[in-house]
Amino acid sequence: MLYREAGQFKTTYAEDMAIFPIHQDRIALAILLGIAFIGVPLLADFDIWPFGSDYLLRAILLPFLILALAAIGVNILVGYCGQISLGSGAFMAVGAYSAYKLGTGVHIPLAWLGFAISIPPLPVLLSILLGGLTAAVVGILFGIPSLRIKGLYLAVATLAAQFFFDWVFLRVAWFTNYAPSGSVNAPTLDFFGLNVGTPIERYMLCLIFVTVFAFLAKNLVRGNLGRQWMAIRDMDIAAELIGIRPLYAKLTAFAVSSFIIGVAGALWAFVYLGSWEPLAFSIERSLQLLFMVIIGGLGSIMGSFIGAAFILILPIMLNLLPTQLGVPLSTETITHLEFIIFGSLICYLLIKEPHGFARLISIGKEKLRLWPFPY
Amino acid sequence: MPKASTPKASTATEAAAPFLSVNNIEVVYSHVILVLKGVSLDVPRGGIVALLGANGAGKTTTLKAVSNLLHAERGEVTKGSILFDGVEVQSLSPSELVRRGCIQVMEGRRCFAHLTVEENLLTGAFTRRDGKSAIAQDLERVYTYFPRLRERRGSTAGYTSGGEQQMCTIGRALMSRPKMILLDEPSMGLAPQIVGEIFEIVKDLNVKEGVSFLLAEQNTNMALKYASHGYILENGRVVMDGEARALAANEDVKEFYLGIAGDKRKSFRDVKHYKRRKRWLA
Amino acid sequence: MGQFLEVLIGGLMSGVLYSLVALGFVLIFKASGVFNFAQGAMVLLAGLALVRSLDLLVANGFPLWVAIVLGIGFAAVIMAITAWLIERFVIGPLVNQDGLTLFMSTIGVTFILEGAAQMIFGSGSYPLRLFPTDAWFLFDNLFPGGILVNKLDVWGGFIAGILVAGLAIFFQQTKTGRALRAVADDHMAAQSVGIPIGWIWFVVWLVAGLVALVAATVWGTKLGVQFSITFLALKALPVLIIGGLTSVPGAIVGGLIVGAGEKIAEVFLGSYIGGGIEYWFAYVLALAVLLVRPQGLFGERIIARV
Amino acid sequence: SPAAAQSEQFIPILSYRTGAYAVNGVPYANGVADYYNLVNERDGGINGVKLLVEECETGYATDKGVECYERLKGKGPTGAAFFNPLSTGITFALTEKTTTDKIPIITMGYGRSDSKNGAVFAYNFPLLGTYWSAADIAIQHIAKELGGADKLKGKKISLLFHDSPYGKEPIPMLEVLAKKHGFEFTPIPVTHPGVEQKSQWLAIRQNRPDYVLLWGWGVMNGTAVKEAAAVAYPREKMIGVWWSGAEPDVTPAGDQAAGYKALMLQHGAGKFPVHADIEKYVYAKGKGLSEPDKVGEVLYNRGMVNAMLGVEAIRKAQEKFGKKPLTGEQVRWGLENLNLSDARIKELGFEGMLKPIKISCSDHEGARDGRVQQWDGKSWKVISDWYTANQANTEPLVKDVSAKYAAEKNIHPRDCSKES
Amino acid sequence: MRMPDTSEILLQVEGVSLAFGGVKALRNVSLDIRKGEIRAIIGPNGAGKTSMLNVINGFYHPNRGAITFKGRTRAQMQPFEASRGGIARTFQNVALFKGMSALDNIMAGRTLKMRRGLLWQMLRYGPALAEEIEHRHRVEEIIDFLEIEPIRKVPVARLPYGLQKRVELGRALAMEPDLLLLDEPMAGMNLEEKKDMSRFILDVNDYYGTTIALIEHDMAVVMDLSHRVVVLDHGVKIADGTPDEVKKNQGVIDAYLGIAH
Ligand SMILES: Nc1ncnc2c1ncn2[C@@H]1O[C@H](COP(=O)(O)OP(=O)(O)OP(=O)(O)O)[C@@H](O)[C@H]1O
Ligand SMILES: Nc1ncnc2c1ncn2[C@@H]1O[C@H](COP(=O)(O)OP(=O)(O)OP(=O)(O)O)[C@@H](O)[C@H]1O
Ligand SMILES: [Mg+2]
Ligand SMILES: [Mg+2]
Repeated sequence: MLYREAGQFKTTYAEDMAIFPIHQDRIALAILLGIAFIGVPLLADFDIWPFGSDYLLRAILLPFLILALAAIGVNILVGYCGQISLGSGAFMAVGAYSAYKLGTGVHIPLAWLGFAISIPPLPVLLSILLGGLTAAVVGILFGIPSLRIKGLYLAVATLAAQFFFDWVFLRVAWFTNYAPSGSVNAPTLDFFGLNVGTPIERYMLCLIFVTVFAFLAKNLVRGNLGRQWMAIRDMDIAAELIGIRPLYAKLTAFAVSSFIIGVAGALWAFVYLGSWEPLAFSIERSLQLLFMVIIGGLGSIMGSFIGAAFILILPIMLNLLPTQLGVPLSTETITHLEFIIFGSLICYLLIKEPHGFARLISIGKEKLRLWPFPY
Repeated sequence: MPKASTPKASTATEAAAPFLSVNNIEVVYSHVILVLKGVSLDVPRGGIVALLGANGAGKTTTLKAVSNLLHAERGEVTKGSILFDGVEVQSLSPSELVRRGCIQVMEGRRCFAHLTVEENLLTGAFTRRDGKSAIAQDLERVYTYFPRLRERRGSTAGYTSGGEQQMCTIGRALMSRPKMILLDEPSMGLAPQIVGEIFEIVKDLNVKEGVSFLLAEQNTNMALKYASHGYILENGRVVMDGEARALAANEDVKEFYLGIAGDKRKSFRDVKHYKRRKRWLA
Repeated sequence: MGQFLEVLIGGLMSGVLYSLVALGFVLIFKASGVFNFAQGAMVLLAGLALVRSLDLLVANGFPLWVAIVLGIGFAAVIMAITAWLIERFVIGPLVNQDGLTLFMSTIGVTFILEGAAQMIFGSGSYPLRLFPTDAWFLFDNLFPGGILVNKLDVWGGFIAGILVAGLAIFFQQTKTGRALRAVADDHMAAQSVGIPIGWIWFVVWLVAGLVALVAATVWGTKLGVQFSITFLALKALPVLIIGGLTSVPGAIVGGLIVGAGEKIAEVFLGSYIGGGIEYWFAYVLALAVLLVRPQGLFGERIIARV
Repeated sequence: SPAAAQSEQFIPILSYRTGAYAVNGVPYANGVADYYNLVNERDGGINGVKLLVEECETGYATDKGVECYERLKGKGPTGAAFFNPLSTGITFALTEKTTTDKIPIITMGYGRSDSKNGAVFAYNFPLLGTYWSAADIAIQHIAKELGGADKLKGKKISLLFHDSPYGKEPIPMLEVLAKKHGFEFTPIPVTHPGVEQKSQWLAIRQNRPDYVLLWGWGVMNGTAVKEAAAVAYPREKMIGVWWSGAEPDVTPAGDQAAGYKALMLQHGAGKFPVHADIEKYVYAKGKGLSEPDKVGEVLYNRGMVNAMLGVEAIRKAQEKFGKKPLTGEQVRWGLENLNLSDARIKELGFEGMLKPIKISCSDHEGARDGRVQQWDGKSWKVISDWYTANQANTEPLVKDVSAKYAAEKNIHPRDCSKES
Repeated sequence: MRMPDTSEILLQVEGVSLAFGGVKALRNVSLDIRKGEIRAIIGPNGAGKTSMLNVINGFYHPNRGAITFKGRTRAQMQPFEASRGGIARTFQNVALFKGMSALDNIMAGRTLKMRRGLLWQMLRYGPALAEEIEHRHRVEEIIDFLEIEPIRKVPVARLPYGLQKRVELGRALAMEPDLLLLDEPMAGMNLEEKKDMSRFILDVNDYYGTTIALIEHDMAVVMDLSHRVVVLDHGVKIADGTPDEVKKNQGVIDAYLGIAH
């Protein structure tokens, strides 16, 4: 089928402003969602390779979905609002640890006031969402400097959040319920009495989260707030002079972004790792998320998914390939080669298309439209 | 692409090969956006050639193709060739081109924002090897051309006014002692008497030092007054070309580019108010 | 008092060692507007090239000083090749792209360098002993136990001082220095006035590579040359932004501030709140400085004009 | 061929040959892989069941470790026999998964100390010693050097630790011991990866603790030893845990490390009868992974011991389940019933490296003995006799913490008296 | 030429001085803008014209002087006060939001008029969608008016300079301002385009009654369009009056025009 808009007339603005105004895009999305929501569970159910083994679900799809969600959050801040952040790992951690605290019961003895704050263990879903909310509050706090600090200076400054929270969760035993090693275990995943335990259940859970948030995020970025963010990103002075308040725009971006990242952090901890330590949310995680959005395409929700896939899955493929092909290489060599090839692919991709996969796709679509003429 | 429809400038009086010749080039941005659809033009040695045309016609693109700056914008010349002084431009780096005497003044006041005005001017002399005093002399000359720059020589270029930045970019190009200048909208944002001065400088350099010019300009009036030749670009194609005087006399040019109908300039207040309203959606 | 002085001096000195790494960042940023994530990997590569060739030469019976000269020469050549490759295949084709894209490409370079360096030179820990690592104990008549000053730190400070003086003069006083700053402002305009950015970038990456080599000699002596040396980049970042991304002397001043600040905080404050605070403290310090001066102490002002 | 694969026992190796901890990860992984190779080459496998080994690089990162685990757990005809995560972080992350998947994890000399309690942690085997045992042994040695446990009173002992679950594990034990013996205990964290320790050592120089315990990994160890030299803290007063007592930890410091002491996880460096086999069956055939002169280094040997215990567990399990590839659950039984006597150890060629080990349902540690070695500038020398961790000290903590875990996870501890 | 039917003063700048270090951009300049008029500000390069606009809409804060807008006097404007009060502008160096389409750029101009909160926008349902559509209608009118329908979905970075200026005008119009500040709206345009632009400016002025302050170097345009002209030179006001008066002023001819027009 050809990719043509011709003949697709819009008769209302609402239609013109739909998420995917083009028919073919809608079909593609429907197919994708169909595969994700129905195809994968079916395949897994019938043990069809490679879905039969847990590996694909647990070690690839699960982290992919969760990190894609986090990447959407990062993309809102970095891609849409132009505030480069290297503190995403910290916001994931905030989400994870506050969800943990809320899920296991909070007790703050205020001895000098003569009473204590006690919150009983909350249901998992609620604690995950509240974990996101806590992350949003922290995000706003660490977003305040962005009113003054810009660009790379801001990026480095956000590392303050990263290292500070690494330290807090390591040092303040209260957050880990005084576990001797500082490593904590997620509460059992009980959703309205439904225990989410098997890989496929976990997958579905994450898929629902990701889909919902992706749609909400997409709505936001193409609405008024999204335009404000992008205006701040592209030309902050002009934005201010046409009546956009930088304070509001930047802080909402920090809040929304951190909320999503926080939820992703809670999912990462609860659903993927099950048991974790602050190192799970280290600076490497922050960098990884940033890579995802740059490679995927700044300012593109779709790009966040592709970026996540590229950064997360490609190295695994590269790592698997020699064993699959039976090339006799030592693990050491394989890993070093993996680094070299992965790095080269990043460079190659950027040279081909400096704006990442999202742009590559939109150019591809443009080509399709022109097809069979080259221009 | 209809090369035939764009006959080459036929100033056959000049036997020598043109200093710059652009032959039927096609330029594509980002692999999909076709902007120039077969543009050909010549600049004779010591000539001033004007490149005219509406917004988006492709003037800037043509100049960038000549100075080989397109790839930095993800554009490429997919067809045709450009010869500067007999050498294929594509085979030279931008800096080599400057060294050989071909420099572009980019549109949009591209100063080095963090450098002072004087430092900006001095970067223009980067390729020169003829010693400090010669450079100092030229600096002096630029300051004579643009006294306003002398006043602001120590200021950070990013904070100077639009016109000052424009002078700065032009002055910077002059500092390289070029043989051929590709001037992109030199008059933009300059006060009327400075515009006049710029064209005087162009003439001056052309007459005294034999510098050739390819001039992309919206101020058709001025451009055709000073140029020997003109090309009119529309939608990536040369639609008309010829001697400047002949062009200026052409009725269409008069009407569309010079705004002279009959022989009187029309007031901007009396622009026709015909409505081209077409409803897009019901 | 004695302890405070000792911590202060030790901190200042450590800070200068961070500056050695930060300098490499500054160089490349100043000359191309690229935030070079690969600086840490370059330190590793330079260090490995040096130490491995050194070991080989010594094992083959060369006298130590000959081996050192040859080894440094070899490492320099490696850095030159690296600079050439990076310019030719990565940064060159990305001219005129925005900062984040260039930053990402240096991340690609980081992966390549880390993989290649370890594949070629090995991924072990290799001792390097170019400078003394013991300490002086000054003023032991004034303070019990004296004030400890590490000789390696003094060497590092000395070298950093020379580097900074040289580079500062280069940037402010020479034509090439001016051209570099022009390139950082606007790649395309720089090309249009005839600055050969390819060559310029090669030179800059080479100089950054050599600075990395110097850093590797000092840090390699301190830690042994091994992968962990790449983490120094994280210690250099707060230094970098306190001083200002574009300021060579700023790298030193930033180093002094970060070094002194974090060590004093760790020793005198850390013990009350559990310790291990110096990592984030350096960044919080940087954040505080930026809130007052968003472009760092000596960085170029961020131009805002319409 | 598929037919052959049907009769192979699959064993995964999680290793890290790159990244910050490669320096220590490489020799260890070499020891592990070489030993499996030896079993195949020399004995043709375990009772004829060949070992099929695959390595997966974790880079010491938890999520990579989890990925490796998922990738390898189902391989081979019966799935992975057991896992050696070689990282405390990965161990924590895998503990729950392995219980569900019924695959034991062997964490020899590391991991979670409370997992000694097999009643709660059915699938965790912190063989040969946990960090709590290590802490107890270290204090025993200090007491001995001081001339008696009573001399500990009023002494200052600092713990310089890697700021991660690994480094933090011994703290509760040391706090217990400090209270018991009356010494002053100060934990001093070093942020990962530990390239910068000046403030910690300047503080130590001022505070002058009588002993510094070192709980480092990777570059942190060497740097600590060097910084100690720089501030002239006597190396003799430093005692490292067994992960801080290998060659890479001291060689960067050269002479400055002379005098530095470290615990031994029973074994140290050196060559024993088994090494002759390794040379003959593995290296002579060009199948060895290590540089030959590194065979016999501390971490290499530890890798070998680790591999050997796994192999013996499989052998034990084969006694019950038959000479065929076994599932993780079956191997778990073998581990829990592993009993290596002096004679058997001698037979295996590990005489002099190990003491007897006997694992049971309630004791997944199996043995808790250690010695102390000292670096003389060129090599490690054993300087102490055997210590056995005092269970009276460790057991209450084990009970406490594992009970808490059981409650959190809704685990009903097995009744060990009923296990065979 | 039809003069605006009111002489009510919309904006009064009084004795404003502005200096940057040693550079005195404005020296004690006073000027007024009457409701409904087109007021031109001209002067040589670096005279302080742009700075004057910047003072008016609060991007620069004058060292001395006061600004009275809609009857309220302040020592300085704040950008948000200015925009909320109904001052919109275009910029000398096009300051569009490069990564957004022309449509989004103009929609962004309506930020101040949109009310729905984050949660509604997130759902993009009900009132939020209605609001979005309502504003889209207004924006489409502007697009229609400026005749830029074909490019509404093109990222503005790709547009040629002239169209970018038009989009920028559209963005300013979307704010439905009372006072529109135009900084060289016709620079870099050819005659045809200048005519279009003139028509837009006149229409805005006529139909919506928007007051306009215009900086432009094309004297023909300035003289034809504006009701009153103020001339700055080196930060000093050297003339103020009708185009005809200004044209004849010798000081203006010397400092700026060069030749009498
Ligand atoms: N980097 C680019 N990517 C895609 N399209 C581009 C790019 N640069 C220019 N174009 C397109 O190429 C066409 C010609 O642009 P060009 O800048 O050459 O026009 P121009 O004649 O100089 O116009 P102006 O008078 O406005 O400066 C325009 O339609 C523009 O949209
Ligand atoms: N932020 C600033 N910092 C320093 N100097 C400035 C700043 N803004 C303006 N100036 C200076 O003030 C003077 C007036 O600048 P302005 O931009 O107002 O001129 P202009 O009249 O708009 O000129 P043009 O017609 O060239 O645009 C100039 O000399 C300029 O360099
Ligand atoms: Mg142009
Ligand atoms: Mg101006």
